[in-house]
Amino acid sequence: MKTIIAMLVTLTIIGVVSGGGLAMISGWAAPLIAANKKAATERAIFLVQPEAKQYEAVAEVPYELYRVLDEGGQPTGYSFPWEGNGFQGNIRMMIGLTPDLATITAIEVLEQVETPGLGTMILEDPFRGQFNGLKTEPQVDWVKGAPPTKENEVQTITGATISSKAIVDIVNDGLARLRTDLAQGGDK
Amino acid sequence: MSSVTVTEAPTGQELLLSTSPHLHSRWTTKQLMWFVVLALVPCVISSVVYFGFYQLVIITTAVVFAAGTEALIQYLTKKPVTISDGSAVITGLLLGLIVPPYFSPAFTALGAVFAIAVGKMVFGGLGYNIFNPALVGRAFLQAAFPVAITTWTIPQFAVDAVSKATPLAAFKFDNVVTPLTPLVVGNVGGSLGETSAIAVLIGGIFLLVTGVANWRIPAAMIVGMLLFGGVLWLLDPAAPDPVFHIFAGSFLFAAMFMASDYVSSPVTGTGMWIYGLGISLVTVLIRVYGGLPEGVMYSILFMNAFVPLINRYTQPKLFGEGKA
Amino acid sequence: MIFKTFPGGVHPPEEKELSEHCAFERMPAPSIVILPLSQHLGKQARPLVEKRAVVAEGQVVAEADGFISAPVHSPITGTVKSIGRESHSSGYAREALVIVPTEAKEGETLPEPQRLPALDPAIISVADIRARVKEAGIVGQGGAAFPTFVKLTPPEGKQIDTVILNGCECEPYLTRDDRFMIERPDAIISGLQLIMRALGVSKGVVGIESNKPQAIASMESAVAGQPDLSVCALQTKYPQGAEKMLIKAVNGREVPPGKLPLDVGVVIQNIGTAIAIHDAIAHGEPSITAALTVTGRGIRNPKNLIVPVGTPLSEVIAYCGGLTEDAAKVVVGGPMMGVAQHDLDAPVMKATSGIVILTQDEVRRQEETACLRCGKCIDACPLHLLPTRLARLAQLGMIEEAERLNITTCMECGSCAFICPANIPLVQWLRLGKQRVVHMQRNR
Amino acid sequence: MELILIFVSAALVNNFVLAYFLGICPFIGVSNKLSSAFPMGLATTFVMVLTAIVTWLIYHLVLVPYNVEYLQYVSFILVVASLVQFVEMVIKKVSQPLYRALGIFLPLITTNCAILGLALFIVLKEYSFVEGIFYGVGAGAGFTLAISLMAGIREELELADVPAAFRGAPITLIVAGLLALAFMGFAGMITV
Amino acid sequence: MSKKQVSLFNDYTKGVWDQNPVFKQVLGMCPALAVTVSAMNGIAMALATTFVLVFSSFIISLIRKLIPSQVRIASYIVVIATFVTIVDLVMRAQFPELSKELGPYIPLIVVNCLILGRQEAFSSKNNPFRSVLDALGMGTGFLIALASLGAIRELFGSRSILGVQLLPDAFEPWLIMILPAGAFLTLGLMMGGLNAMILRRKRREEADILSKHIPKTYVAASEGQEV
Ligand SMILES: Cc1cc2nc3c(=O)[nH]c(=O)nc-3n(C[C@H](O)[C@H](O)[C@H](O)COP(=O)(O)O)c2cc1C
Ligand SMILES: Cc1cc2nc3c(=O)[nH]c(=O)nc-3n(C[C@H](O)[C@H](O)[C@H](O)COP(=O)(O)O)c2cc1C
Ligand SMILES: Cc1cc2nc3c(=O)[nH]c(=O)nc-3n(C[C@H](O)[C@H](O)[C@H](O)COP(=O)(O)O)c2cc1C
Ligand SMILES: Cc1cc2nc3c(=O)[nH]c(=O)nc-3n(C[C@H](O)[C@H](O)[C@H](O)CO)c2cc1C
Ligand code: SF4
Ligand code: SF4
Ligand code: SF4
Ligand code: SF4
Ligand code: FES
Repeated sequence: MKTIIAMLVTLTIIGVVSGGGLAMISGWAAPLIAANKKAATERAIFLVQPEAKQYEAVAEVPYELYRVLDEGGQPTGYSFPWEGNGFQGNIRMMIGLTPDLATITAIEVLEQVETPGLGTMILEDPFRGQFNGLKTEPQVDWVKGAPPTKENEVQTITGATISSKAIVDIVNDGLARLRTDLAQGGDK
Repeated sequence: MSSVTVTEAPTGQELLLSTSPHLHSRWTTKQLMWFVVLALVPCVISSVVYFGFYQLVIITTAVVFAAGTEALIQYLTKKPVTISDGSAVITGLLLGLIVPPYFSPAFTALGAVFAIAVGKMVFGGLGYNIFNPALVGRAFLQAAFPVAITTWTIPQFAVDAVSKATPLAAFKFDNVVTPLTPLVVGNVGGSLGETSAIAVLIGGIFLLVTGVANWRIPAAMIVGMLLFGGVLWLLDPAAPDPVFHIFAGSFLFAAMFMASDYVSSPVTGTGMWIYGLGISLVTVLIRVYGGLPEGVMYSILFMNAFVPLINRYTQPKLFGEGKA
Repeated sequence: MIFKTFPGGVHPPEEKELSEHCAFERMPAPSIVILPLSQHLGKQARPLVEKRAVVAEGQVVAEADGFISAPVHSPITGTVKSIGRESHSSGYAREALVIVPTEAKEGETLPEPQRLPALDPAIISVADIRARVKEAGIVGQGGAAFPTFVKLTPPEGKQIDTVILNGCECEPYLTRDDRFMIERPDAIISGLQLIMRALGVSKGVVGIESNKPQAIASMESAVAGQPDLSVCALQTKYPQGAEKMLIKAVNGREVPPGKLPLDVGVVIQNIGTAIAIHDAIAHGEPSITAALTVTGRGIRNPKNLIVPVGTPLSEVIAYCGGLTEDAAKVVVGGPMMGVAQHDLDAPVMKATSGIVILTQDEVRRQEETACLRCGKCIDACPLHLLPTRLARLAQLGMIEEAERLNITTCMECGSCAFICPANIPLVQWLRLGKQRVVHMQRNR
Repeated sequence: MELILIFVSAALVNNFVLAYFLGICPFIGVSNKLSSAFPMGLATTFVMVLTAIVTWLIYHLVLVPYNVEYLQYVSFILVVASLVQFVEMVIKKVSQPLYRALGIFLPLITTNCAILGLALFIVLKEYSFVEGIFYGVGAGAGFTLAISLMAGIREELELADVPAAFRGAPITLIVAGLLALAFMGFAGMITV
Repeated sequence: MSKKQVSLFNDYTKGVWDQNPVFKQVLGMCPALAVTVSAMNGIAMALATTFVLVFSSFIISLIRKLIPSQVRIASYIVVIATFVTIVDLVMRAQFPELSKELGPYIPLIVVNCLILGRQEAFSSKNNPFRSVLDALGMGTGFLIALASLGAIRELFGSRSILGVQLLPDAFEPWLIMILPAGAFLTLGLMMGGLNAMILRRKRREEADILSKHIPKTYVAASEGQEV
């Protein structure tokens, strides 16, 4: 019995000290971590909307969606994080759209676990740049092994066809969702 | 341990002493290996016919570096140099035949060095490796240079535009099933040695008829492909038919020359069936559902890992223990 | 025609044509006789004569010592020159009597050759058969030289229903049993019936490989009209003559590891053994001659011979015209299981079935490589062992694992080593492993 | 269907040992004999499922509501450790043979990063309770497969002529590398 | 140096090589393999681990006599987990990029066999000063292993070390080096290579000893030469 009490007491003391210490450090770190996260999101929002100066969250949809505004507070489009399956795992990206959703301003991949040097080429400009000004009607299409011929087409990366297609699929998937939700919400 | 003592016989002749049996079959390691090399000649020829003489540079590089690595390691570790047994030549030759046309000779050389050094010699050399060395080399190259090794050149006499990609890639990414005739003749994109089913079959049947390769593994693979490929084809309208599976890609080539490698395949008859069926199953799954168009190489390597377990659990029943 | 057989085994070149057409010849008495006291499996015989004693042909010179043992008879009339260790075809020197023929000196008479009283095979009793087989010193002619009367005296309670005569002669080159079946079918049938009587069995089968059509025809006409006897033609495959394999082929039974044919109701005897039994009973002949094939490309005149037991190999070889220039290896027994000789003074023994002389070309050793794991040895092993693994375990001294994988079951038939492309001396390793397992078991 | 995909993904495509480098120490340390590797795999699977269950509950019922996510590591590891100790005691009481087969491995497993890794991944991937369990079973099955294959291979290699310098850990790592190469065939098959 | 100094010195140095956690004790393999895609990641991971190791060793050594042995492991784990959480929070607050790269492997320091192993084997039996030395030594050894492994993988996988390009553009990077398979293979080959060197040196030393202590003629005879 005595040992059990000793055990409990020791563990409790260690636990309390540890918990207390952590609470203190967490108190210091939590705002910084939150700030880091916020900064990252903001950076991404503006990365896909080079013209924008401010942003506001859209509350009508049950997921993250940001309306971006110019200096005068006029809406210039949407920044829109969306995710889906890539080659190895989840890909999370930020999609920039014009207000009518018909054109992509730019895209940015936020999180991915594709093969370094291969699937990760989706992060780089030869591929990513194709989305600047890309038309989204009726949907984004991809071609393999040849330059695109239409305004809504991108060319896949050789050796990373699957990752490239994944990006296109995520964009289309997000767009479809957005179109129905915004049409209902009557955001314009 | 081989106690060959020589003593004087009363007739004045020297008599040889050794234990029974005193007769030996005609097969030797060397002979088996060089028969395999011979069986690969049709594939070498088909690669030159379809992709041009330059391919000989790749094949020669692979052979020279494979044999050279083996000799060098044996020399450095002060072991007898045994490249004349031909096994390293086969490894090199096979590696050369399973890379794409116009593949970089430098990469080929690197793959051959890796195949022999890491695929074979660290395990103790001939007979001890767990994984098929040529495929270890190929898998290394695929992981190191994934773009280069999936860049296919069209055969010299390609007639249709479809054959830009390999038949399997065309199927995977564009849903195009290549007709049987070009697959059999070999007039399609693909690795050097694998495109022509005719060339593969000439060499393969030669190996089976002479008994060099055990018939069970190719048989099991083909049966397995008809079975699993067939089932998927019936269940899933998107899957190609099993005959396409058999003739497309490196399936036949691997069945005849690579899955049948003695060292990395099971030693028991039942084990060989399990092994062959397993290869087919994994191949179909990768081809139909995986990210890669071709899965034969990975299937064989994957099943290689099972070989010790297969051997252990398919040990033949001792004579007299089956039935009374 | 589909012949019966067993799974596994190998097909060595048969090479029977060298001697299969040669009828038996009787070789004249040799200049010296070396008579090992151990010509059989079991305890060696105890000598009954002293040095310088004069012995008669057919006289018992050493008596059986214990149950599994056999007496030895002098094959010639002569003088005991010495008793001591002499060459032996096993390769180790063994206790032997050396007898030289003696000329009758003035006033002396040499003893007459001795024979046992002839008995009528048709009416002889079971007890008399066993007694005579024991007295005549008959041992199995199938290679193992197991004292035959032991096999004819099964333990109480064993149910035996079949006697199989082993006419397979699956060893390449040898043609002794083949010639016996062609020349003396009636003696064989008589011997078979005597064995059946001794064991109280009503079914007799003669198993013959398909590569001896003449022997099959000859034996078939000998059994014609006798419903309890039959001939079973078998596929030509080594080691069809191994008793477990033969039983499997003939009546589908499998002798479990560590058990005897007896345990599945079968007794197997060699063709030569049947003849010896017939001769001992019908003609009162003790076991003083050996029938053997002298063959191979290394001997000038291949022959099938009847030779006095104890004749040195060198004299037999000389009688057959001597060795050729390129003779390289002298094997006593067949080339698959026989023993290579270094000393041609070693004598012919009761169960010696052949002397095979191989040439340079035939015995050139191929280079040994590491095991390729081709599995050919596993396919070949008639007992379904894993020769490659057992050999490697023996090599690395992993004796307990080898025991677990039944190394002691191996009968050393050599099929595995014959087929192995890596030229690994598998049988040698297996023997070593078996010895070490037995040693370990003894120490337990 | 989704659940089966989670299972296959954790077992083959993103094998814990071969793709995520979790549980390497037991993978190398306990893989020399199949007779211990396989039970080790089973025991790990068992603990993984338990872990999936309790850590999910702790995270969603305690840590999140009280806003003390920073206590994740401390609480997860402590709870898993005590749970395993408890299970060990129960097994010892209930079945001696089972204890001998699995019990001796349990304490080893607690201090194994695959377990904590599993708990963290379940949080990171925002799995539901049932998904978390399937993930745990899949990860355990993948671990069992990898360690059993490795054990089979290592027993075979005992008969091989592996150069002295490569015996033990080096050849094991190289085999693991080649296994990882072989498992790459499953890449892209299922992504969850 | 006095005897005491020698043993203190040894407390530190043994972990660097003779008992190198990765190469010799095969501990802490998971982070060693997982994060070493570049030298920088390896170094960061090793530093984080060393931090946790040193502080936990210190604390545990301090309170070693107060802990009942039944709750020993549990207490160690809590202490270790506390420091890991601190590292994690600090990194997420101050170095968000690095924290993202090392991903879930920072929390896994909690269960790193190396850390727990040192508490059991050393800190629970020795005074705080020696425990810290031991921890520093092991940390250094871990750093050497992770940095060299990371450097090799980075060199062949990305042509550079610590971000500085060393190989020419003509050199096609070997993607495999930054894949899981490459981690296993590189470490396996490194360990094999090190073993080969050690074996070679040992053999040479043995030969030296033989030639020094055994009369020449004897050596010659044993080598089968005529004397
Ligand atoms: C080691 C390795 C990693 C790979 N990683 C990716 C990847 O991250 N993304 C991708 O789309 N394809 C990847 N692939 C290749 C794909 O599986 C597939 O072969 C490719 O997408 C086909 O594209 P292509 O037809 O343009 O060559 C990888 C292949 C290998 C061997
Ligand atoms: C491609 C091929 C397929 C074969 N298929 C079979 C078969 O399905 N069944 C069979 O018994 N023999 C088959 N054989 C015959 C074998 O070569 C051989 O006769 C048989 O394995 C004999 O082995 P066993 O004596 O161990 O039974 C096949 C041969 C080849 C070349
Ligand atoms: C591999 C092997 C092959 C054998 N081949 C024959 C054979 O061809 N003929 C034969 O009579 N006995 C052969 N034997 C011996 C038989 O197994 C058996 O012992 C013998 O037939 C019994 O008869 P016996 O006591 O009259 O000698 C062989 C034994 C072995 C181990
Ligand atoms: C029928 C047969 C097939 C072979 N296939 C291969 C092969 O696919 N890859 C390879 O590296 N070596 C192959 N070899 C050669 C040899 O077995 C191989 O190098 C060993 O695995 C080396 O230990 C083959 C040999 C034979 C007899
Ligand atoms: S050695 Fe050959 S011929 Fe002689 S009995 Fe044995 S198997 Fe028959
Ligand atoms: S089984 Fe009989 S017939 Fe066949 S090879 Fe053997 S001895 Fe000859
Ligand atoms: S010698 Fe032994 S192991 Fe070899 S085949 Fe004959 S019985 Fe089998
Ligand atoms: S036959 Fe020879 S090479 Fe083939 S598995 Fe058997 S021992 Fe190995
Ligand atoms: S660090 Fe030891 S199991 Fe992962």
